[in-house]
Amino acid sequence: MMRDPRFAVVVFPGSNCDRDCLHVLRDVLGYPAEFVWHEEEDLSGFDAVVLPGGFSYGDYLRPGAVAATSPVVRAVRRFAGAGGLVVGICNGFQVLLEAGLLPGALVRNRGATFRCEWTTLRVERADTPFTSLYAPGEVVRMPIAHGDGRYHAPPEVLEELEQRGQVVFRYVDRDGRTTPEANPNGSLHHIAGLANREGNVLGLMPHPERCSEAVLGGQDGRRLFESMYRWLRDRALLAAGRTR
Amino acid sequence: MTAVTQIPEWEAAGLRREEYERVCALLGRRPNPTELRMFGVMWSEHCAYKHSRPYLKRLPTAGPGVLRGPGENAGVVEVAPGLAAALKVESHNHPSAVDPFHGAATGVGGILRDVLSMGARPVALLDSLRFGPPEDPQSRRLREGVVAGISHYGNSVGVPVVGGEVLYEDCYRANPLVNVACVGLLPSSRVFGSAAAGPGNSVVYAGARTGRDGIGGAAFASEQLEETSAESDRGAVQIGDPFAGKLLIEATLEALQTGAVVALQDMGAAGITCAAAEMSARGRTGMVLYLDRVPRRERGMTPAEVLLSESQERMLLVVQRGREEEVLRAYRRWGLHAEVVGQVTAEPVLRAYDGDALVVELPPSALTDAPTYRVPEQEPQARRALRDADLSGLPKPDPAQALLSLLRSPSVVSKRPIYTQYDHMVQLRTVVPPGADAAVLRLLEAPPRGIALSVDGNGRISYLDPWAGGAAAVCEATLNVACVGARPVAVTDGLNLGNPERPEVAWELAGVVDGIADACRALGVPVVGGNVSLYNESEHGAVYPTPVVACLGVMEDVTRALSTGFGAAGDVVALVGSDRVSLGGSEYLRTLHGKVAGAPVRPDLGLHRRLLDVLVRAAEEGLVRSAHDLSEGGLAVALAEACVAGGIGARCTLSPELFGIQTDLSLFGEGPSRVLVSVPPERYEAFAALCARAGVPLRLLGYVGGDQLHLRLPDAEVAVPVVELRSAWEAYR
Amino acid sequence: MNKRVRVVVFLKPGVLDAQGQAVQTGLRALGLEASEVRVGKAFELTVPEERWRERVRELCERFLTNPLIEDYEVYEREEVPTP
Amino acid sequence: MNKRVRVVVFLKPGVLDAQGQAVQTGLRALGLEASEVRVGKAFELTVPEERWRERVRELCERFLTNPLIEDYEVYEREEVPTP
Ligand SMILES: Nc1ncnc2c1ncn2[C@@H]1O[C@H](COP(=O)(O)OP(=O)(O)O)[C@@H](O)[C@H]1O
Ligand SMILES: [Mg+2]
Repeated sequence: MMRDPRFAVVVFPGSNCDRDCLHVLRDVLGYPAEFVWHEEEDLSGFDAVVLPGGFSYGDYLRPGAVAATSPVVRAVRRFAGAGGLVVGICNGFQVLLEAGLLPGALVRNRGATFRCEWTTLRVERADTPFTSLYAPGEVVRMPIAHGDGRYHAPPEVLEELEQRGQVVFRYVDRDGRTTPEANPNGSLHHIAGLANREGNVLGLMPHPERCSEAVLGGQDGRRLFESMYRWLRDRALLAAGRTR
Repeated sequence: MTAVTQIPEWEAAGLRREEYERVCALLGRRPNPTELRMFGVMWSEHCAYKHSRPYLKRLPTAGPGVLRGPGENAGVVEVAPGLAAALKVESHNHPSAVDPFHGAATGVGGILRDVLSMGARPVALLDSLRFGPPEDPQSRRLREGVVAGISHYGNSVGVPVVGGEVLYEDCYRANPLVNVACVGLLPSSRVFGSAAAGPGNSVVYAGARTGRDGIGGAAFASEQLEETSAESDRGAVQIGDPFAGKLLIEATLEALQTGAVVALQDMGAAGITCAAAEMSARGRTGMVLYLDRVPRRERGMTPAEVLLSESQERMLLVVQRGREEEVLRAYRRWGLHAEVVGQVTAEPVLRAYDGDALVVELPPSALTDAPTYRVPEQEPQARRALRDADLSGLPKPDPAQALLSLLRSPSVVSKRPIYTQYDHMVQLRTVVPPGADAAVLRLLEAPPRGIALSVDGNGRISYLDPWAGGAAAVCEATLNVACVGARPVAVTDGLNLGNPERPEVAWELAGVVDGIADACRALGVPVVGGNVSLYNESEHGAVYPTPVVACLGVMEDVTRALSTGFGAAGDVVALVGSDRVSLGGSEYLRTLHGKVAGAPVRPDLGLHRRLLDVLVRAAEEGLVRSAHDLSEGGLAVALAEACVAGGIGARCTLSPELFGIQTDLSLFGEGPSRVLVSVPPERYEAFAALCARAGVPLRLLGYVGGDQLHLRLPDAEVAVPVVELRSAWEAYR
Repeated sequence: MNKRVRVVVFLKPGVLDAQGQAVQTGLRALGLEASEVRVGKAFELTVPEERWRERVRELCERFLTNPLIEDYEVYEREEVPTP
Repeated sequence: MNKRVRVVVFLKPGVLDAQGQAVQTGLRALGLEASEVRVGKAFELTVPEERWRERVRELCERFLTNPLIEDYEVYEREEVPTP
């Protein structure tokens, strides 16, 4: 018998979107999902890991810097290396960068203040495990809430990212154009979300869990989790078919 | 050479001579220096409400859903079967004046812990702010620091800031006001308290370590003035650690789950002293504390320093004997310090040991029962003259230009640049975000139910007529909540005034409290807690008496929340509620004529109650599409805001029969209990019938549509494109 | 001529240094040896050379630091020609 | 013996220094003259004296700074006896 894909939601002591992510996965979507404490070193039994938003260990040095040294992130590194799905949202994205699981850095927003507001994004890649339920080039709405979300990388890294198609979400206006006003934090190349080369690790600043229910003003984030679920199921089905 | 005069010890501790004598009489001996310092802080205005307590007795505090009224760390009211909300407001004015960033941040931390002390998980914050005009760079700097501080703490702990207000007046230049309200949720059956019960139970210290923070900020520091002058400066600023604050929330909620916690309180002003004294006084017990078990951050702290430190992010708990380990484990799991530091005793005496030495031995009630004072109240002559000022014959500016100036005025402009600095979405409850009349949060525990929150106050009105200002704050907060469709169920108030020893301030205090009390009584909305901040004065004088009221409302179905902006072309635009307006204390008078004068309208509380009812019913029955209360700037500004929020124009006529011919008054006059609504034409009849049954006046103004706000007045016509209104209203400075 | 200066600001001894604590914890987690970690701020800026010490003091005391809780030190960097 | 060192960190020249810009704006608003303002971080910490330069370099590159976006400088403060 095939079991449902299981999601781990990592809890750092300063995570504050951990409960929100669990709510969406478990209560809204009905997926098996559990918290995993930051001291945990074992992620076996899980098929996907969510690194939620918040301020992992206070983030007084650089966001995500201390978290990148934690036991659970060591486990996440192994998990990702073995092909597991990992999504880092907001602070989770910062952690992935600090941990070297994704290239580049997130620095203070242009304007130097925290910004919490809705943004519009263009889905650049609809062929990843995280975005298969979006249409390529689709413009979606998702909220951001961060002080350090300006994506920065050296020119050669940026070029490589673009060439390999690792940019998954970009800040755009309603019409899908990359205008300066549509870029809420000054991210280079308007980058809002990014995958690793293998495509199984995604980091994004916007919060899909905040837009997974109509009553909260939009549901465009929901398909991200649904895409992951579907991808994991399909993979499991294939594997089951092969072994039969 | 003049002789060096010795400061008497009681004065150094911050007490008056009579107070010192009273302490000696209560104890039957002289207090030792440590004890004296404890009295100095506990009997300060901040801790003891010496000048305000007699007035606060006038507030109505009971109501059907009230589970805890004032007297605990926060009020608690039922919001759904089995689910309760704790709410409280707190000021951090002086700390914010000294260090806007840390002052405001620690204000947030403090109010979160008050709500946590009831056993509630904090789910929302609101900030009510007052500064000098933004043209003044110092004032702007204060504002930026305060907003950054609130943002720093609130965002990090993951409690959304869902609303607030910012107003500007010269009187707040040197003395900004920073009031923060917090709401938390908890099961009705599991409301915690702070009464230390059960002799033999353990006293547990939990949270961050103790340093010399906050010591010397108060007058008692002068005891050792020579060695510690640098230290005493330092004591004026406390630094918050939101990460530790977050850990404290999670660990405390986890500790409460064990069932081993008997009582708890945060260590705020006067630190361990206040927590230990209040908890034992409430429990009619005593406590013994072993100070060397208190986790410390600094070496060489004296017993008095440990007892009086105001280090942030600390709680004191009473835990069942034998179950300490369960509680300590919860805190340690979250990386916090937790130690058993003493026991509850049957004998009502607070004893503190430093090693083997007994350094404090006091009845807790002596510390908590400070004397109260009544200062003769006296309205200043000049104030009456100001209120009676003749406002006829003012020059009449062009109405369109006046409207644009008002939209640009700092108190009216969009506060978006402020509230986007706050995470207002975390916890996934925010259904109506900041920007509307009130925020709406869904109750995930009781869908589709929700709560609505707003905080309001108008210092100008309170200055001219304290009673009207107190009542108006209640009216505005309740009306904002009703404008989104929620029924107001409780308020918490913050009173910010000058030096209460002056008869003029005593008069203001009496007036604002009476105004709040009368309004709450008439509306049937209890006051479940509050905060008083006095001595808000600088060399430039006192601030306007500034009562702020945070209101909590309940709505059956969050999907029925009304919007602020006009929704659809063809909808009927109408004004519902009172017809009484005045230019007294108005934004128009201030912005266009540079005056703070005249008599504000005193609310008709009966009408206000009926109006609240009409709005809630209309929302529940889906009769109106939008509602927006009239506040600063009156009808014209409310119309403009509804156009901008909806991105659509409107065409209205202010007929002379209904609005008179004095157009500045009808456009910009202010008065309580007035709401602008838009109603789908096919529902208008039903809505009108509802208003008529309730005896609430309804005035048809015109229709939604077009891309400009078009107003036909008896003597003029005004037409301003919505884009122009928007760019004025977004001119944040 | 203009003056380029650097200002280094630390919290006064005894004032809660949450950042320092956090960094210390992080270093420990990595097995790196360091103690008594303090975290402060640094600024670099250019001021007119005339009375530059005084100018920098004013900048520090009115804006860059809160003298109640912070100490600062000023370092000369170099002289830069006014453009 | 131990070594007390100070580390000063600034963003690399090509990385937008949003805080530096904000401070510059703030200073201007107060009528204070300063230009090319940059905002960075400072650390003070104690390490064992033996191979201290190497140790500090490791601290900086593995943890205190992000070498992708930040440059740092190390200053000796003083020697402190091991307790
Ligand atoms: N300091 C603040 N923090 C958060 N939200 C704010 C603040 N100031 C104003 N707001 C929000 O902006 C909107 C307009 O505020 P205000 O003009 O005071 O409304 P009203 O006059 O209806 O009370 C409200 O939604 C309010 O919550
Ligand atoms: Mg309103």
